[in-house]
Amino acid sequence: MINELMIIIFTPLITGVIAWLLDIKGLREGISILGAAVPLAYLIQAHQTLTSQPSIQYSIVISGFKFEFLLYHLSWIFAMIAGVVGFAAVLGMASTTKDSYEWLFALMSLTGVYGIFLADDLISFFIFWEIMTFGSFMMVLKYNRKASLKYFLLSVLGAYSMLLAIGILYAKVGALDFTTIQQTLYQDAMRGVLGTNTLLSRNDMLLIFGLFLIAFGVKAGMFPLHVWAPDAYSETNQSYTAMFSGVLSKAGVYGMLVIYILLGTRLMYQFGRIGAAPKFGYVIAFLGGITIIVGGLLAALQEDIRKLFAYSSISQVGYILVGIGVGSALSIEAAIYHAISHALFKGLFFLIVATIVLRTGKTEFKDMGGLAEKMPITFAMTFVAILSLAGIPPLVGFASKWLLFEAVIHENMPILGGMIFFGSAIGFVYLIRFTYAVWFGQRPTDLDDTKDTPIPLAIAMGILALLNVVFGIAPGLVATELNKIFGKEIIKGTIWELNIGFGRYNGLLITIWLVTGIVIAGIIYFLGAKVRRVPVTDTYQGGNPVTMEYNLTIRRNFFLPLKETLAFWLRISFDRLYQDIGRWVEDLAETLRNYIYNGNVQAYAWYLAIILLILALWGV
Amino acid sequence: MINCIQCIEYVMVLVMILAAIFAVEWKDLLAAVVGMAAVSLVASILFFFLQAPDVAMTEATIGAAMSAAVFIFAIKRTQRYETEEEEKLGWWIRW
Amino acid sequence: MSQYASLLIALPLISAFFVPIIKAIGKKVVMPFLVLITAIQMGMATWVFNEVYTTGKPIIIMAGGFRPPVGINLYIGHFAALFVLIIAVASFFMAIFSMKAITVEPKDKYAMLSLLLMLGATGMISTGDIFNLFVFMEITAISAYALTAYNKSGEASEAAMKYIVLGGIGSSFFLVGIALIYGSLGTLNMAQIAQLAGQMNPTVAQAALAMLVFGLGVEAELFPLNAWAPDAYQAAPHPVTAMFSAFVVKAGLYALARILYLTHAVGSWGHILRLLIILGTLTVVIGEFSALRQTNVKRMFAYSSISQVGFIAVGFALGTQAGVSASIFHMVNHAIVKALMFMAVGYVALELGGVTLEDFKGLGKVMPLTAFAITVGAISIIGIPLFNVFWSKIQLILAAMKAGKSGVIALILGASLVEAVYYIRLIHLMWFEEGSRERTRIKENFVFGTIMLLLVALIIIIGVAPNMTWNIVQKASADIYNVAQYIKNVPLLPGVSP
Amino acid sequence: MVMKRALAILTLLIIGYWMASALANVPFGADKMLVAQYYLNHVKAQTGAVNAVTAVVVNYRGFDTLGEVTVLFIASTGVAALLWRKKRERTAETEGSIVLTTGARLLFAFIVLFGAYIFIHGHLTPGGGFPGGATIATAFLMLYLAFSAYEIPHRSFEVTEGLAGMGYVAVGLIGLAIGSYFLFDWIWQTWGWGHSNIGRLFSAGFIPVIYTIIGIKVGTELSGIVDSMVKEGGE
Amino acid sequence: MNIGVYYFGAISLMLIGLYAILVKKNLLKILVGLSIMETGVNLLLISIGYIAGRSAPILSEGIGPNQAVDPIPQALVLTAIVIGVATTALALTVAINLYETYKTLNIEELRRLRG
Repeated sequence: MINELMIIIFTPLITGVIAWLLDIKGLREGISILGAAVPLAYLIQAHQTLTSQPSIQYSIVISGFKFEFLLYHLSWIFAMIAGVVGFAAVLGMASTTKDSYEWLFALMSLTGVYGIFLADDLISFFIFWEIMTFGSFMMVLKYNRKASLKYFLLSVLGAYSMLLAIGILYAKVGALDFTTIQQTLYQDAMRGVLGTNTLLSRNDMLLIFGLFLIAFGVKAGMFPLHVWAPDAYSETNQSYTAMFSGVLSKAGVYGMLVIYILLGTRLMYQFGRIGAAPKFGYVIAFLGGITIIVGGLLAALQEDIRKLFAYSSISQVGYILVGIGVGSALSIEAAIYHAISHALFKGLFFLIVATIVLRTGKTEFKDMGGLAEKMPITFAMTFVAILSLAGIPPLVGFASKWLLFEAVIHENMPILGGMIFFGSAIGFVYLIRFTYAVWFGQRPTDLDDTKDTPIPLAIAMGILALLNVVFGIAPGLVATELNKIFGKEIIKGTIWELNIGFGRYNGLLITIWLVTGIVIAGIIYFLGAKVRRVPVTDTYQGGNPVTMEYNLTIRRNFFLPLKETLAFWLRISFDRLYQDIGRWVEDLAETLRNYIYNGNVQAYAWYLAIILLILALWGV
Repeated sequence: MINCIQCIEYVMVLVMILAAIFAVEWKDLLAAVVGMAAVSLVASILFFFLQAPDVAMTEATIGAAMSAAVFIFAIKRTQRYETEEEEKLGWWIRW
Repeated sequence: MSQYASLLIALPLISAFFVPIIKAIGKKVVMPFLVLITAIQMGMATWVFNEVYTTGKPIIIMAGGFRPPVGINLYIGHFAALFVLIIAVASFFMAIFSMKAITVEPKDKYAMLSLLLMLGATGMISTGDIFNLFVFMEITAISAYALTAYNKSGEASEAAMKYIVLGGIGSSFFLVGIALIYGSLGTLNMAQIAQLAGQMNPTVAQAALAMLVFGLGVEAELFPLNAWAPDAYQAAPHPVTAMFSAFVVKAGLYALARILYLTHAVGSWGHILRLLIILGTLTVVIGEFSALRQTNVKRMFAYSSISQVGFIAVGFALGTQAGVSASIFHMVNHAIVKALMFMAVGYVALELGGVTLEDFKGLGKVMPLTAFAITVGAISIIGIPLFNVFWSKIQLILAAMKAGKSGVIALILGASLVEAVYYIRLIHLMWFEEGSRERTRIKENFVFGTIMLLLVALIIIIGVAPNMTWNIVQKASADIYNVAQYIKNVPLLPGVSP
Repeated sequence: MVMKRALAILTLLIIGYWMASALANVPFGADKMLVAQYYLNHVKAQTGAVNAVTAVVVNYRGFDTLGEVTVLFIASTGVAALLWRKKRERTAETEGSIVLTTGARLLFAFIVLFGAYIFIHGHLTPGGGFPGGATIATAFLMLYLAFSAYEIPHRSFEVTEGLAGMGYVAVGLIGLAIGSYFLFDWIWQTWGWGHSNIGRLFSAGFIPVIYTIIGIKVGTELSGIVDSMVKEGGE
Repeated sequence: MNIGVYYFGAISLMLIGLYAILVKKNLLKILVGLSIMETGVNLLLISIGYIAGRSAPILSEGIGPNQAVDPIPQALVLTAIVIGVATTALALTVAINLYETYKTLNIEELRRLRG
């Protein structure tokens, strides 16, 4: 009955419930951290097991359904992401969470994520998907109803699309476990190649693919279903957002991979390829590319650091989608690599934001500045995170982006390559602002007695920062695990070096060069630097005169010109469109209700008469 | 082949239907109730014709008498005339 | 021994008749007496449940010792045993709740009427004779009319008036349906009707079935025959509303399903199923839409309840055993959840004096336990995993898949989406919004709190481990779906057949 | 308005045509009996009643009758509950004329007696508990009409009503205890009383007993309804 | 289509009753309609039970089992009549309560609960 997979999946939930019920300060934090640590420990232990056997299985029958769980290399990697980032986020929450409510739902969503990654049949996949959605939704609900409602509705829409797709599959295939579905669809594709009748028609496939795309696209924050993400990411406990953005969005990514695993062959047969990429994957990739651009541009326009990172997160997931969409083994590995690095650096970022919010209580650029002096540890972490996100070697962000770029270019997809490149560039744009406006410059007087990060948060950030550096310097660590997925050496090289045949990246070497460079620069700095005072009024704004309306500082409306340039495009808002649809439906519902239940018993009697009339005329 | 019993049946049913129509159409509710009681009474006679004396007795005592009495008490405590004016056009829109 | 199950009918009756006498002894005794009787009824129902599920055979009660179809028989099969238990438990809880929730005199009459409501629903579910079904339906309906109007306010009377007029039309046509069936078959016993259904004149069978479905549709709250329901739910005393939603409407639905499957040999059966699916769909859609912007929470729950009823009807109308199972599962879950929610709402109304959204603002701080109960119920109804309704919704969806009705799947999913909208608004309102009025925390009644927590626990237990309930439900559904077995189970007198 | 009436009439005509076309297949006056023939064949032996309707009502379909009694009980309870006021009194001003009052006094006993006769002889002649009880209620109704201050003894009527109801169920439960079936006719089938005098008063098992109970019950209930309806609530 | 006069009468009563419910605005009128409808149903049931040329099911002198009409519908109608009067009484009580509260019996005005 008790299996390590069960322990991995359910420990967070159980500890969450216990913490919630006990509700004793201090104890609940301890229990919850334990709840996040235990699965992580088991997962690390499972790495040993997986070297000797290909997978760990478990199945249980509930309510007539057979639930199957499977831990193999791919799910192990994703589960590890959840484990590490989840653990860090839970540590962070130990300092930012005020009541036990959040523990329950945060850990519930962690359970959900584990369940998704370990599920080996569609029904348990769906159930844990719902649990994850629900847990994270409750986290947002506490802070903001509108944001949470938007999140929940889109998520549930996604989940139900998934259920519908599962339903169609089940009706045709008659099974729900991954293995059978995969094999049946593979055979179906073969049948199609041989020219006999296929089990599923072209329209079926189109529908299933579309529904799955909606389902996973919502969770991953894919354009145009990303509208929930900025609000939901920003309107919750920021430590939790580390997990939300770092791990939960990976569930969507994992879902895309599941599409490949289950339907890949069949879809490929049905729709063919564009160039080297499968046509259906190209859809994913292209939407991912748009997501990169939209997310990046909007991130640059935000005035709120939480929103900034929320959009940035959307943009980064776009990379992963591009990688998955291109569909070569290398690009998928690159995508997973980027999923790992995104989880690491975005988790770190949100923990940093959590620290800032915790210590200053402010979230907007205009209220901040000069914090580097007051929060040196946090700033050090920020330094790592920024470098990693911007893709500067020797951090993990560079390694993954480089791989991705190489993979895309290798498949001759210049447009996607351009999108990725553009995304990186825009990344600098918003990061500059964050770097300067928050950490440097003049400090508002009310931030003078800001303290540095509390210890649990510091540990959490430390773990993530360390991994950022380690995986950057020694990318081979990740690459060997990735290679296990395909069972062959896609990315060759040593532990320090990635070698993909047409390019190589040596983390250690670059680190050595970089350290050397920094040392030289430091020597020069310390030898030649002189401190010079600069008057504060000495500012200019890109040639424009400063008025109160057009007062662009790095802390306020810094990218207003960009916004004005993009004004036409910004008017097109999917967010607003969805809201309008919602309002129409509600108005319609109200009219309908008032018209039908009008309170007049005679009208009601007429309804009865009409039904009788229908019965009489229809001849039932 | 219309014999006399059948004549009576026809007349009775006709009377009953007329009484029912009057019961529905009369503005004076007391009269309407009397009409309703008349329907019940005629019906109880028809029950006799249909060889159901038990039912006929029950209908006469309970269906006609008690029910009418209860109706009359209710009318006494409410209002005697149907005062609802004829409504304007477009009732189905004003719902 | 098994004939003693007829005490299920006899006990509430004799106790209801006993109330005037006990009132003469002392007015204070009446409500405890009600609780006592429902507790005994619960014990007996448990015994019957145990008996039926351990032996696996239905209990056939033959009134007067005449074998069916000569005498009326009660058929307490797997379904009836399950639902008699649910009825008894819900009545017991609501009886306890009534001790405080009923403030309007005369309480002794309330006790009688609620006992008879319970009796009526029990009888409807266990009877094996179609006219007896009508009688029990009328018992249920008339006591429901009286209980709806019990508060004697204008609104209560208005709701009761609507209920009476619509219910009256419905029951008249139901009786015509019975008359047609009797006229063409010469029997009223359900098992025999099922046996002979194929021999009926198709025109008569069509009309009779249509009228029976029409009559029961009023009781089972199918749109547009359900127009009385929101008003009655809103205006009735709070425990009564809970009982309406927990078992009165369920009894109607059961009768609908039973009659539907008994007559599946009738030629126009497919038509009726299609009609029912349409009506059920409309019920769901209109119900959910109406709940969407409702400001009166009790009414909102009423509409939500109606739309759940639509699901159940659709499940029955799928015409497969999986659909029936799913529907019954949903009935069980919905009974638990709605009993909880209406009780919680009633308790709020009792303490705060109103049930508008305004009153619910900041309820989490004023009455945390009640708010928690409502939250769990709402989450469950939306269909979140680990809560009970999720499983029944999933089973419904699977049943629809197997029956090849993907429209039904979309309906269920869309409705869940709408449910999410209004329930989440409510949850947020309760926990995270400040009420406009200053309120201090109310000390919540221990007994009510226990009941609510018990129901919450039930929701979560079924949600986490649905296996046991699912097995029970499957047996219950076989009871309805497997008509041949039903006919075999009823010991029909051999001499009486055409 | 005309439109609505026309629509209503059209709708109703269609419904009526539908019902008529269904009924056309249930021929009027034809023998459609199945279970009923069994009743007619065995009624005397099994129940001892001459009036088959009574036997059906009380014996074969006793459950229906129990339910029927319950329905009436609900109605009287419901009416009393809904018209309950703190203080209630009669508001009639004028006393009935001398003819009416004297007549009422005189007739009262006769009507009650007649009602009793109807329900006691239910197994022999048409009638039975329900018309009998209603007749008794008519007697009380007459008193209400004749005298402006008349009131039935409210409390004791309620108790009688309850006792009668309990009596009915108790008779059924005795059947359960003796003959192991609820509503079993233990007087006729177990004890075998009155087998020799079918067609006379002392026969037919528990039918007279039950009809007496029903008669009392219906009488008190209907009188109770009348009482509730007549009295108006004061402040 | 040949239906007997009794069926015709019964159906007519039902339709007239339903007509009152569908058209009349006065609550008491609607209840009169309901009552008439119930009478119609009762008549229908009894007519279904009638067998031409037979006598009442009272098996006293000289009437054998094959000479009586169907007793079951009669028993059913007994029940139905009582149920009908019970419903009527309750409905009238509700009407009285309504009138005392709102001083009207016009169902167009009795629409506090809606939407």
